[in-house]
Amino acid sequence: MILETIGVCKRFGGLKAVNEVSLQVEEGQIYGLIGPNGAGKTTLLNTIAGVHPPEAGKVFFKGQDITGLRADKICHIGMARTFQIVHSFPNMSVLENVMVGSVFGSRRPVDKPAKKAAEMLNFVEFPLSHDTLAGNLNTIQLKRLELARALATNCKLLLLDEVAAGLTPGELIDLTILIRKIRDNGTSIIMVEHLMKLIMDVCDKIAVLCFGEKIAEGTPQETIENQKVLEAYLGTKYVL
Amino acid sequence: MEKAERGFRKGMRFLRKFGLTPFGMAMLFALAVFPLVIQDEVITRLLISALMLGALAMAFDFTAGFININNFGYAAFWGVGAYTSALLAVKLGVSPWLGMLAGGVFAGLLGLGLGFLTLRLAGIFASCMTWFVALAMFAVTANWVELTRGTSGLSVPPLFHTTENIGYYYTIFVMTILTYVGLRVIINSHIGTAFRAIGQDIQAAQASGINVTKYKIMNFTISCAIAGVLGGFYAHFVGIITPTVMNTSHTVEIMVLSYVGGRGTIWGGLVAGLIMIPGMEYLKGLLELRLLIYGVLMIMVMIFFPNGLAGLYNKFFNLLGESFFEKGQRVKKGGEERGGRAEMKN
Amino acid sequence: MDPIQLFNIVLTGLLRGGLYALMAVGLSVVFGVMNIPNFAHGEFYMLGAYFSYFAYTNFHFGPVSSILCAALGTLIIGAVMEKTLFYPLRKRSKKNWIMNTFLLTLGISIVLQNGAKMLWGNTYRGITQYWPGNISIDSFKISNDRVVGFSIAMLTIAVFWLFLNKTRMGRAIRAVSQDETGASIVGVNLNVIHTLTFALSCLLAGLAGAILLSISPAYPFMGLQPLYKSWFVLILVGMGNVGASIYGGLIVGLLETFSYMKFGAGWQDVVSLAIIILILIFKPRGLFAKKGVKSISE
Amino acid sequence: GTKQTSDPAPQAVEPNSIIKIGVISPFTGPAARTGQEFKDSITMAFSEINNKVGEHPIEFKWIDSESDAEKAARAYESAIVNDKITVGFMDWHSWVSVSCMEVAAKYKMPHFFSYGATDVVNQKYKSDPGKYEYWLGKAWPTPEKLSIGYVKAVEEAINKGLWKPANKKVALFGVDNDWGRGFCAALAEQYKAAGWEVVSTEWVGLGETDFYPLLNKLKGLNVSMVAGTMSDPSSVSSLIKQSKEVGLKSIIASDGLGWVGEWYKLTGDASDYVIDQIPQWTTPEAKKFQADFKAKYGYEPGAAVAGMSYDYSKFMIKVLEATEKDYGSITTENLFKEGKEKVMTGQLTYTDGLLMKEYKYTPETFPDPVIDQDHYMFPVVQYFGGKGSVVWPDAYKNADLKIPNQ
Amino acid sequence: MLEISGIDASYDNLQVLWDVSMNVGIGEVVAVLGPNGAGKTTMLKSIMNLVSVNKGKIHFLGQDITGKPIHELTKVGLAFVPEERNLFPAMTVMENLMLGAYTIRDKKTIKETFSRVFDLFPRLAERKKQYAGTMSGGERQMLAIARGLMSNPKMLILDEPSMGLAPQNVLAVFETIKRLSSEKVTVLIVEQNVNTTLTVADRAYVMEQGRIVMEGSSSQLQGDDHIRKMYMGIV
Ligand SMILES: Nc1ncnc2c1ncn2[C@@H]1O[C@H](COP(=O)(O)OP(=O)(O)OP(=O)(O)O)[C@@H](O)[C@H]1O
Ligand SMILES: Nc1ncnc2c1ncn2[C@@H]1O[C@H](COP(=O)(O)OP(=O)(O)OP(=O)(O)O)[C@@H](O)[C@H]1O
Ligand SMILES: CC(C)C[C@H](N)C(=O)O
Ligand SMILES: [Mg+2]
Ligand SMILES: [Mg+2]
Repeated sequence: MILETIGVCKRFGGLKAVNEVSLQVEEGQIYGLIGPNGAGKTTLLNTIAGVHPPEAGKVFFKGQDITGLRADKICHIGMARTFQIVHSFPNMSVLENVMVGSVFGSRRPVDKPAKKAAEMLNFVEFPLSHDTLAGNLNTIQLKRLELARALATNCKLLLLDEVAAGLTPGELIDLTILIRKIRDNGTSIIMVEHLMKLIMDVCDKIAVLCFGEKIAEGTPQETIENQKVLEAYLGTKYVL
Repeated sequence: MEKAERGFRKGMRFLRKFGLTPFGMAMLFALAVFPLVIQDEVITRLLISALMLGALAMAFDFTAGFININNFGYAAFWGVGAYTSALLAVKLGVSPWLGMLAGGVFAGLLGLGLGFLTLRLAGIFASCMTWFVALAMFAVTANWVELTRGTSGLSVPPLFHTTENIGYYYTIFVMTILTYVGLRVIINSHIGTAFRAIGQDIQAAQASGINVTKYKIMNFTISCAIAGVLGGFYAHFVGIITPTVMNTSHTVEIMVLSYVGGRGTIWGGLVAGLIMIPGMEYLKGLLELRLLIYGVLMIMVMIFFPNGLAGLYNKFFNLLGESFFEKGQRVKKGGEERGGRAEMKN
Repeated sequence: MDPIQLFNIVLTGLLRGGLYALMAVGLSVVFGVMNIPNFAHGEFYMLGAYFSYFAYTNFHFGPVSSILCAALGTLIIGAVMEKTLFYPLRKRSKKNWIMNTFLLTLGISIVLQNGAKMLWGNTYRGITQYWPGNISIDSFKISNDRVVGFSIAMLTIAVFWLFLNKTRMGRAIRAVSQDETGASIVGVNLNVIHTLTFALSCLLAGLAGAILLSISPAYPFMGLQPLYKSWFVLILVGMGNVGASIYGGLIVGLLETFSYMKFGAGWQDVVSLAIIILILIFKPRGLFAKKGVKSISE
Repeated sequence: GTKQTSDPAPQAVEPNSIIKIGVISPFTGPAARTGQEFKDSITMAFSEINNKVGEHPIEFKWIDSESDAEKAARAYESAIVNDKITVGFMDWHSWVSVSCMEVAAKYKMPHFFSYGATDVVNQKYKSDPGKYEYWLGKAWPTPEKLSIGYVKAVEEAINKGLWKPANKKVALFGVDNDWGRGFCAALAEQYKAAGWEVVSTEWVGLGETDFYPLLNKLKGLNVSMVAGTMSDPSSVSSLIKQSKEVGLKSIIASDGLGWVGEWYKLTGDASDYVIDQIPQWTTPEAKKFQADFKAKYGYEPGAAVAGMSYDYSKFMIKVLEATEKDYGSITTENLFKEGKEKVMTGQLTYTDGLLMKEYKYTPETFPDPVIDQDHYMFPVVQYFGGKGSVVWPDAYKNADLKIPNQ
Repeated sequence: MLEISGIDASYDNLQVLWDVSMNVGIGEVVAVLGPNGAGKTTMLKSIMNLVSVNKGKIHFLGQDITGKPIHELTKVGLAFVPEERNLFPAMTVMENLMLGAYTIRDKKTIKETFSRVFDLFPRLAERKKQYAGTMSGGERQMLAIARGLMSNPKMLILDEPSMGLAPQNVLAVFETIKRLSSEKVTVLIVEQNVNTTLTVADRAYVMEQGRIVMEGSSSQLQGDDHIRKMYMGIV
């Protein structure tokens, strides 16, 4: 098991954004996390990745208790993430952005960080010149950039928050291939996504969050047939 | 012949590591021989002030231009260095040279504390925190009369017992070079990348494995320690200090230099210092009109050249299709808009 | 401490605080709406004091008209300044807007201070009292000026609050502070709002200076202390929170008077600063920052 | 390599044809109002001799101390190095004197008649008379030599039965710097010696104008007497004005309330009953000066500031003339010699000034001037309607101390 | 109704739009499709003068609106719902909507519009007092559209209204667009969700690399091979 959460809770004021959520992610899995807007998916990722510690519950990474560890420590032990609302270094070039990941991302620095960064950009098929300033990119390009930066940290587990938002179906196919490739290189993935097509295509297992609670879990097929999920999330008339 | 050329290239590349470009070195050389050629105490004193404020502006930029926190209280750390060195000399008879070091250490320690205090803050909140801390430091200095003589000021023994200033000049000259080269070496290393990353997006920096606490505190400590050493120098140079050295107006003076010079360049502050300090002195006869001009100048610079001298310099050399300074030093165009916005909403 | 003295302290603190609040409201609105950290705010306070002084002594206006004169004068100067300085800067570049405007305001402050010095010299221009006489409550005495001044300050803040919350213009100002693009999409003219906001903020500072004329005489460099104090308040309560500025002002006022009594002048600053720093450590966004709202829009 | 020259070669002594007098004073900052009076009265005194001593034109370098020791020292040093002043003159603040003494010693610059009054200046002088001998004579004696008047005046009233104070408690206030601290220390000694209890001493910052907290605290102490001093006109007038607003009942001794001419405009009748130790425009010459000054500059001069600096300017002129006579030329060095050999020793004095009978120094009193009825003396006055009536010493007295209904 | 003729637009030195022309007729629902970075948003922003146009003209209802200040466009009858929503997070739903009607001075008209909008989005009527910043993504999208409608626009411009929304909310948004078109509001919409978009749109333009490469009726495009492959993911 690469990641396990046990009864994680996180509240904002009176709002229970994440309530008693327990997940198990196996090594090599692509694990999907879906749920209505405001269900607490991003918040859950944030508590796992150390942005804010959970109020209750535990998080284990490869059997090690990482509850409440700082984000950079968590990155160093092999967990990287992308953000739903992109975070980049706008005054640095694309290459420099990714180099931040390759230089600082792992405890032992890679010997040729620039080479590694360029490799990663090529791997995610970054469409523009590596000298472009990140501040000039649009959201979609920034998401690619974040992905490359996360991969440059040599992570074992990757948390993706809506990387596919705004893609055309054609682009979605490329992304599907890319995500499979990442997994085949030995990185497990947890992904939050609203595009059911992508989720159905790549995920081995899905959990559904609703009002902070996990209401269903299982293989993609099982999940979308679940009546609760249909009501709470997909809507009865949903077509893929 | 070819070998010599290769050797030369290699040498240049080596020097570049320390931020020394041909242009910069020419400037340094000019500064080094200046007082020998033109032996004028007035000009020498002016250059001492210019170098000292320029060095302060560079160390200020180390925080403001990289991790993007304007240390509004910067002058207070300068003042702390001045008082530490002065008190050691006055009360315990410690040599001024050791005192300056001690001033650096003490100011650095306080900077470390300041780093901790601003950890959770960003943007103008962080700046105000540094400001409030500095105001408190000022108030302590002004009110601890038994120790510091308060606002009445403290007389300090000089570094050199002559009315000539050349000794001070070379002291500050060496300090300025050390400051520049030291800061440049750090900025050119991975540590500099970490600073810039923190300055542009803390969350992303942290998620990419940067220990924000460590680097932020490191940055504050270094920047404040430099201020401390320079403060020690200042105390022994002027021979009298009062709590007003810690005034925000001094921070503003330093900040203006670093902004007029160009944010995030390190060298900009020094160049601005060398131009503006003598310039202001030249206008001294105009009394308040001089400050009026200063203010108007600031307004004009902000409206027409927000990238400062470095921006002009880059424009100029872009036109020539030449670049004497390294790429990393350039004031970047374009992307800053986003940076600006992000800073605003914090 | 006996109750009478306690009462004295509280009242003194509250009266001080009311005027800090008035200054802070202006500062906070300009920062919230235009993202300008205005370090020339104190100079508008100074101008207000001068205008009121000249109206009162040279033109023999009544107290109220003198104060109104100051308000009007600073309003106009503020509007002109926005149009001639901030507007062009906004047009030219939005990069590093906060820091650029910050330095711009420092420049303005230097110009206004030295301009005032050139025009009016270094003499202190004060008046004894607008409304001679005292109010006594038991053994506690307080000058009419302070009481009236406090009331004007509170009234102004209330009117300003109503303006922001209940009128179309006010709503537009708040809208601009939250999302400029959004505001212009619904048809708000940003230029008008910016000028209005800046001018109003200057008016508030000018008003404070005019009200306090009998306590601190007009002088070119008088703006510094009030500037410090209004930044305390602003940072203490959190950004863009007009109502809470009242509490903030009063808190700072009380804090100062109490620490004055306990530790004496001078140390009073150390104590109140230390407390503000402590609060900031535990409440980095200020005491009254609106919860949840801001964090989501980030 | 650093070029290190040994001792600077002695400056070639050329008879300066122009004499540049460097006047240190707060021309900006909280005490700028005082600086203005200095500048105007000095200008007036020297214009009476057409700015010429013998064949030498006089020029002034106005050195702005900004009421800050460090700024003053830097400005002074720059005046010496850049502007090559011949001699230093004046200064209003003790703390400025302390720092400028150092500069004068460094550049061997004779400096005449500084107002920096308190004991720190004397102590510094005495700590190394050889080094600080360039600081030639204070224009104002240390406070303890005069301030006894404040004690004497009230003691006299008590003895005469004019005043039956509820207690013999006094609270002191002072600006928090060498002047305020020095003055309060002297006063505390003297009140204690007269059997008073000093219950509290409050320090205020230079330039402060809101005194409600201070006054409420003083009011809470229930003392019969409040005494103290400040250095800037706006502070002191605000304090007095507000003392009436909060209803402080104690008798107030406020040293320096009347330093600048227009103080009454700022305090109004809040200054009634306040006592102050300060020279008065008594002689016809003094009154004439007062009127001339007002006509020329458009504002009311203060006796202690404009009046006395006029006297000292005349004294300075005398020194310049004597130097030329004694040494043939007016140079920095000769001025120093003249000061050390003639002024310090009491051989050269200035008599029949506007305010004092004689300004004189002796080796015993140096750096202070001689204080007594025939030389230098300040009366204690009590204000009513902006006019002071002298209540001490007996020699000048024209009224008894009046006590408000307490 | 809206006519764009041959516009070029750029950011700094980077040209994004090249000679783009299109028109939208009264009462039509027109979609703009295209891959990421094609310049769709840029085109909408040039209509709204959020990006300035280097060349070409834009006419709305026969009036030249090229370079007209944004706040005046609302008065002419254009409403824009941007990709970023640009709501006022620290204001209530009610206040957001009031601001939507900023250009309307007549109290009665405002009242009528309110009831119409609440009819359309009953969810908003329930949440009048909630701060916009605390609403979920789907609710915010509704609010953004509702705010656009508050000015009684003749034409509504939507940029990726379904992005980041849960499937059920996506459906709700498209349902809304259908209802609007049945109420004769002209709609110009940029979307990635090509399948669904083409079911509500009358016509569509396809934009690639800053140029219009194709246009046609929805049914035409649904049958086109290129579209099916690139945008609908049907192989
Ligand atoms: N920093 C915060 N402060 C207060 N409330 C928050 C904060 N972050 C999230 N919330 C609230 O917590 C809840 C869960 O938010 P979260 O962002 O985790 O949802 P989500 O499942 O990622 O939704 P979406 O699919 O729209 O991204 C929401 O109601 C949100 O308003
Ligand atoms: N503010 C900006 N500064 C510089 N370049 C920009 C800016 N905004 C967009 N661009 C560039 O303009 C091009 C078109 O962007 P635009 O946002 O119009 O595309 P889009 O078709 O809306 O894409 P998406 O589907 O991702 O929303 C992109 O290559 C983008 O990098
Ligand atoms: C009375 C004044 C001449 C005293 C002066 N302010 C000083 O500090 O000594
Ligand atoms: Mg989310
Ligand atoms: Mg777009």
